[in-house]
Amino acid sequence: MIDTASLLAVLPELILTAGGLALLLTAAFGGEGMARFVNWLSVIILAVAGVALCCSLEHGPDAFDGLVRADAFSVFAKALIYGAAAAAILLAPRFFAVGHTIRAEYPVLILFAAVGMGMMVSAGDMLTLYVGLEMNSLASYVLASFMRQDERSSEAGLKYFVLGSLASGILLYGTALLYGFTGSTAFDGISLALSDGVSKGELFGLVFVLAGLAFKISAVPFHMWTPDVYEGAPTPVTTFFASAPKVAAVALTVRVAIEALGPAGLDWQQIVIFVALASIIFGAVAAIGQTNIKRLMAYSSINNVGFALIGLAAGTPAGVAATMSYMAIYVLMTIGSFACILQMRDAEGNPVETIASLAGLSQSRKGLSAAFAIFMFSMAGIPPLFGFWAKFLVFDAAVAANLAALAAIGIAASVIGAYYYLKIIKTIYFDEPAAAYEARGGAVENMILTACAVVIVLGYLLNPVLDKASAAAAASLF
Amino acid sequence: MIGLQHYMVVSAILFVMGVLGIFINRKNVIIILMAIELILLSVNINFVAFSAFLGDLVGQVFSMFVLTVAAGEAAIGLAILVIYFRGRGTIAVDDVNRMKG
Amino acid sequence: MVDLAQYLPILIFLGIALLLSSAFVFLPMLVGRLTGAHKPDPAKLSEYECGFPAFEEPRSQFDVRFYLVAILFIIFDLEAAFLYPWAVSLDQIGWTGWATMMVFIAELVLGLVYAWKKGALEWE
Amino acid sequence: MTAFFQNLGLPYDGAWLLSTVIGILLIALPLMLAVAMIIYADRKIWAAMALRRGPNVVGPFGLLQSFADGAKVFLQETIIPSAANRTLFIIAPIITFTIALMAWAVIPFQVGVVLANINVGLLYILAVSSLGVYGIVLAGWASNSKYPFYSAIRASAQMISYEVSIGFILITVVLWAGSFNLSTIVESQKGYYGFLNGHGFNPLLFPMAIIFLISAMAETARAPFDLTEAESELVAGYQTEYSSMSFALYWLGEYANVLLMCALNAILFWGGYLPPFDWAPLYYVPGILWLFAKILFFFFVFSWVKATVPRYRYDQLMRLGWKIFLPTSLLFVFLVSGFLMLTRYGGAQ
Amino acid sequence: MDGFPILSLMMAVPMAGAIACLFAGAQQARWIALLATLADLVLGIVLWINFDQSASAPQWQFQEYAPIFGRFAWALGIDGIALMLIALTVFLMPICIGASWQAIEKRVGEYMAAFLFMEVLMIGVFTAQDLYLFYIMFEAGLIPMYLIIGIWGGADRIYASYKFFLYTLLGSVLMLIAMMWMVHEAGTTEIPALMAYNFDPHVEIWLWLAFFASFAVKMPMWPVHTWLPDAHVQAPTAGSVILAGVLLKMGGYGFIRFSLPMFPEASAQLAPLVWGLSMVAVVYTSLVALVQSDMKKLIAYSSVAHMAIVTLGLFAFNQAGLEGSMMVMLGHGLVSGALFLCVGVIYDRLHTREIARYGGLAINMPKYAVLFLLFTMAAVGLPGTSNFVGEFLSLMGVYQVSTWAALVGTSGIILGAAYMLYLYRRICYGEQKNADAAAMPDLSVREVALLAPIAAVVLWMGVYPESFLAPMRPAIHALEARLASAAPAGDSKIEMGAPKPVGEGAVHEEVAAHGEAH
Repeated sequence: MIDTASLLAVLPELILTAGGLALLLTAAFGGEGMARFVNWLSVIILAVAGVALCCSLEHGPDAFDGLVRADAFSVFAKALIYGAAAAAILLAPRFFAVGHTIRAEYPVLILFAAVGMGMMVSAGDMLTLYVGLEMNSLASYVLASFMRQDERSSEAGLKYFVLGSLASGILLYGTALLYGFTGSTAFDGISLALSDGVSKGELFGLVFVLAGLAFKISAVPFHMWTPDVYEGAPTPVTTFFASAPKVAAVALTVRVAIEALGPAGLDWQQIVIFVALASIIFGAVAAIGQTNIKRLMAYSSINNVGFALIGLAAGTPAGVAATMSYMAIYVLMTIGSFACILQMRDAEGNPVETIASLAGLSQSRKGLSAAFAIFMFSMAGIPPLFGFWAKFLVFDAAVAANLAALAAIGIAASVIGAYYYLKIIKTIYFDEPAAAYEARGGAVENMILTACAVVIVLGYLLNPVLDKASAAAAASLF
Repeated sequence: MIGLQHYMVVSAILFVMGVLGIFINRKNVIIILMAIELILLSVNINFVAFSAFLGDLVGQVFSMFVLTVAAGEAAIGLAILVIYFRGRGTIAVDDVNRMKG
Repeated sequence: MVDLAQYLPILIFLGIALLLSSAFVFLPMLVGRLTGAHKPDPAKLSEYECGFPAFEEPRSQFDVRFYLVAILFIIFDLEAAFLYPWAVSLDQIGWTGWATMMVFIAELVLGLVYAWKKGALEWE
Repeated sequence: MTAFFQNLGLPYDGAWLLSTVIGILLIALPLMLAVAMIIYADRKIWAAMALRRGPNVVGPFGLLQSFADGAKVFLQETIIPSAANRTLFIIAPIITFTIALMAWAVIPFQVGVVLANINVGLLYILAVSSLGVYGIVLAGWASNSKYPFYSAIRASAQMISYEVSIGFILITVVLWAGSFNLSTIVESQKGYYGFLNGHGFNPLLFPMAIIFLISAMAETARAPFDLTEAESELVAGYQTEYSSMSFALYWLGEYANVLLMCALNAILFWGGYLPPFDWAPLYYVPGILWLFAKILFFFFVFSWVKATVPRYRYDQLMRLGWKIFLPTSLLFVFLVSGFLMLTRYGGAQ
Repeated sequence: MDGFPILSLMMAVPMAGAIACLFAGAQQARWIALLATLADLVLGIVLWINFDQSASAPQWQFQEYAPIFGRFAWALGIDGIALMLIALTVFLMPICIGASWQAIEKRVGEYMAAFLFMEVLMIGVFTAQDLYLFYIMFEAGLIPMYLIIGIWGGADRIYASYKFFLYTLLGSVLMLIAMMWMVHEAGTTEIPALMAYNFDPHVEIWLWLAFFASFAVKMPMWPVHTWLPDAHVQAPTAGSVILAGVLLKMGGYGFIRFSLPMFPEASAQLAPLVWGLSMVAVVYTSLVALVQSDMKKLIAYSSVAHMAIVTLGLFAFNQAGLEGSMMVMLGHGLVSGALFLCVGVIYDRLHTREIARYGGLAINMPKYAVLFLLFTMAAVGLPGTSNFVGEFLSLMGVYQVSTWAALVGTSGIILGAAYMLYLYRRICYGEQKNADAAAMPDLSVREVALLAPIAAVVLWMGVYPESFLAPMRPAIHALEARLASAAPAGDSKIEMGAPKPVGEGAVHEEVAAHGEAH
């Protein structure tokens, strides 16, 4: 039933939806001149929605008869998602200004995607899950092909669309099977039905659901869309893809695995372990030969998802908390990295994407290079940068759950990953300068980049807060 | 009498056809769009069949949502396909290869 | 559970209608051959044109606005699909149900306004 | 009727089957006959408006003209253009005609006289008539010729554009009737103001009735919306490449659809088989006659409009559909449901 | 000194210097770096003076604790072993800065910052009292070293930097998993507590191997030593000094601090493995060193050989071996650092490390020849120099356990003498076959100022080692007591001449046991 408490529990989504629609009309009536204004407004809307999360938490955890969960877990994930979405919006104008393709629809689409992601992470039922997922996906497909004149962008959109739809189809098929054999689409109901043994049909459903989710988080072996989409999409969109939807999809996977499929833990644990290791190893190995930095980031994201999944493989509250912390730190690193990538411009100010064009950057842009190096070392998981702590947490959880062998293999594979991050640092610091670089970066980019870098360097001081938040988030699932 | 298994088998066949349609088809992207619809259709058959046999309405409601989303998806897919076609002048699957690696 | 037997006459109707229309298509062909009216020649079998061979591929690119119409149709037709069950159960779902659907319609109207403002509905 | 055959000694299943088949034939054959006759009527009315005579050679007053035309096309050679997509080319008219017939399965001719009294009759009609687009698109595509192709594209765009507003119009009716069953809808129209039968007399639904009538013309691509075969531009539209009976099937299908739309107008807004006035003596006249009368009246309107209104431009057509009918019908969904909530269901809360 | 966070201060000073250097000009950066390292040297001396060396002193001193990191804490504290290594670090750092004064011309600020950051981390490694804090400091050293080799290194620097980074990283990540397991098992991250914890012997082996993977690479032990020659050859002089002088000691420190006390049983069981590898290393790398034509590579291989002596001594499980190993580490830190400086001196002049390009330097560079000779002798282990004490003690410890190992170790020293003297002969003696080399000026004041202090300390250590051994003794005793149960029997059948226990030995043990309870 619809009651006030339920509505207040989804207040962030309501704010985003209303704001998005209002901005859509503003964009339509105001024309292209409003683009920057709409940009800023949408960031403000995201901020307001972020504040509304408190209200949402107060009226949770169950809303709309359990269709929606407004618990600590969803609030944690949403905070990350909104932050990442805001960053993706802020980083965009300077990029689109080059091709004069700046349009007010960009932030609006991101707002709608954020609504979808919010629904994903607070889904309490396969139905809300699906609707949220699709809402996010549909907006994302459009975002991927946002630069209509650019062939790569439209191709990215097409690929993303086809494989994304396939993923949804697989997920749905699994959902249908689960529904058929458990008699429910609610997470609680499914969990209840699974608790007295897992039948073959249920197992099939489970595998399909997990495969569909693996597509969405771009885990091996369902990762093939990622590199092309990341490369082809406009860079701010890639920033977005690599951060917010990743958090949403991982959080969703965690919630489904724990809340709905919890009793079948032994069955999915093997799958998750396989997927995690495969992602780590494949992501790392395939990244080595890349020359395009966005493509490299795509493989890096595959690799990172593998690490995040190790926390899930542990299947314990600590593991879930670790996964969420991992995503928080990962988002910071990713946004920081992309804030750097967005500054890669030749002397005329045109964006460049090859890693080779970074050569000798350290001699012309000291600060940028330092930030780049910080993010890359952090991604590689080298202490004392915060990225190490992310890996530490998931492996710690795995070890605590008696998966020391998994942790050992995973962490050994992380060394392969370190190699290609080092390659970027090498190009920036060791190589001789190749081409002239744009002298200065954008103010907003620099601000975001600096903020991320500071957190990455001093992140350990945030540990108590992060631990508390992620532990609370994880506790709400068990 | 037609039992649940029959529906499931039909649905499974459609699903497999859809997936194969996406991966084996090397001709035309439109066919891929159709294959996607086929997958969603197979899902709907499952949902409705289960719903009927469970005597539970949720499955049918779900299939309504699936239908809607499928339509939205088709709309966006078409739109993307159109801009892709305008840029490249072809919608052959083999030509979707600007990026490799 | 709906009694599917209600639909049986429709199935039979479908069969008969198919039979009938197929007969209408194939019988004249047969008759044509029997009466000798069937005398195809290349000119007759070429596609219709104004006296000279076609300049271009007949299935050439056509206006993108047709796609727009198709896309808009899908969206609004599905909106209607949601309205049907709502319309017949309005007596049971009360003001909440009514308000929910009105919000839904309002959102789609916003979409329409957007499309209108963006010129998707303009044909010239 | 089943009972009648059972009395003749048939088992129930056989009796049911036989009666159903007879029922179907009772719909389909007279329908084809009716189509032949209204083509004649159409031409006559049109001619009369233009102060011409119309067909007057074959039979008395030219009454047999349609049959003569039928015989002619039946004996014609069937030409399948060499460039055409053969299978689709043949299938397309079959689809069109089959669908045109099938919609009639759920039309109630009188109290209890309906082939399949399904509870979602209106949805069925909507679904089946949506399929009509296939016949046209396939014809245009399979012909592999410029004019049919353009025509088919135009026709489908036109049909789906108006289908949208038709969908919403139907919802207003369904809201009022509370059912999809066409018989129930008809029954629900009894006794407006104590003596009128028909939703059309309802001020909230009357505008919908008008829009529905116009949309019906556009949906069936009748003049003034016959852009699909605007002769000056597109020769004969999507049927350009067709000949013989395949060509005739399109004509038959088209007129069957026109009749269907007339019937729907009558059933949805003007009381169907009910007499126009809720006055007991009028009920002695069989309902089927009332229905036929109404259908014929609307057909006359169709012909009248065809004879008098100039053809729309394509952009005007689209504008009418998307910018006027769609918002208006949406508005009326809001008004009607709101009104019903206030008056009929509001107290239930 | 109670309560004064001198250890944090020792880390804060170079940290502040590093940040300042990043924003400073070239000349300013040099001075900032020098001042920061000198300040740290002063702090180090203060630390040593205030270190309680009395018998009753607690094992851990200067402890600081601040639980600001959630899962782990900012916990610092030192014992004698750490004190010595810290002293080595702060002593070598100003020398490194001085050595880079003119050699480094590009990106001076960043270079100095990297070195100062390095110093922070090295001190952090030796002072960390928290397992994870230790790991972070231990690993973080990769970043500045990678940059130092990669940016300011020689021609083949990129390959070397990768190899250095990935080898060391691979080694230590496995250790991290073991650490996690230990923390979950013991429920604490504090190193002193873990040193006293008895792990399940079955698991101990695995944990030991994981730690071994890290320390063996860092040390480096044969056969995972191959990164070292590359890194040394390509690194700038100061980088080599710090690499050989301090970074390699982290491996030895790791064995002393973790492998031995935390897993005594496993250490005993796997000691043959260590021994085997070490014996191979001593002989093999010495032979390899003998045929090198590149000076730095030669010294690098000699480092591997010396480190093998360290591991031999450590896994002898007795006081002599442990003390000897520590002394070898300290001595080698000084001597190899000095040798790299000596190489740097002539490299700065002729820009080649080819031994064949030099000759007869004693003629035109007499001061250089003298100092170089001193360090060569020290490397060989001549009595009176630092290395003699260490090598003698550790081989004595080894001898108590295995005569054969002692024999092999000793042969390594003989080979060491061979390649070092051969090197010296080729460079300083003989005819001046190369005009450029003959024209090189003798040591400048700056260079003398760099080498002389090291020479002094080398001699001091050789003549009066007790000042270095005394602070370490309580810690060594404690370690020996911890290892006592697992120590191997030994085959040397020593009846007489066993090292006489120091007078207060018994008391020491008691104190050590007491100290462990902390």
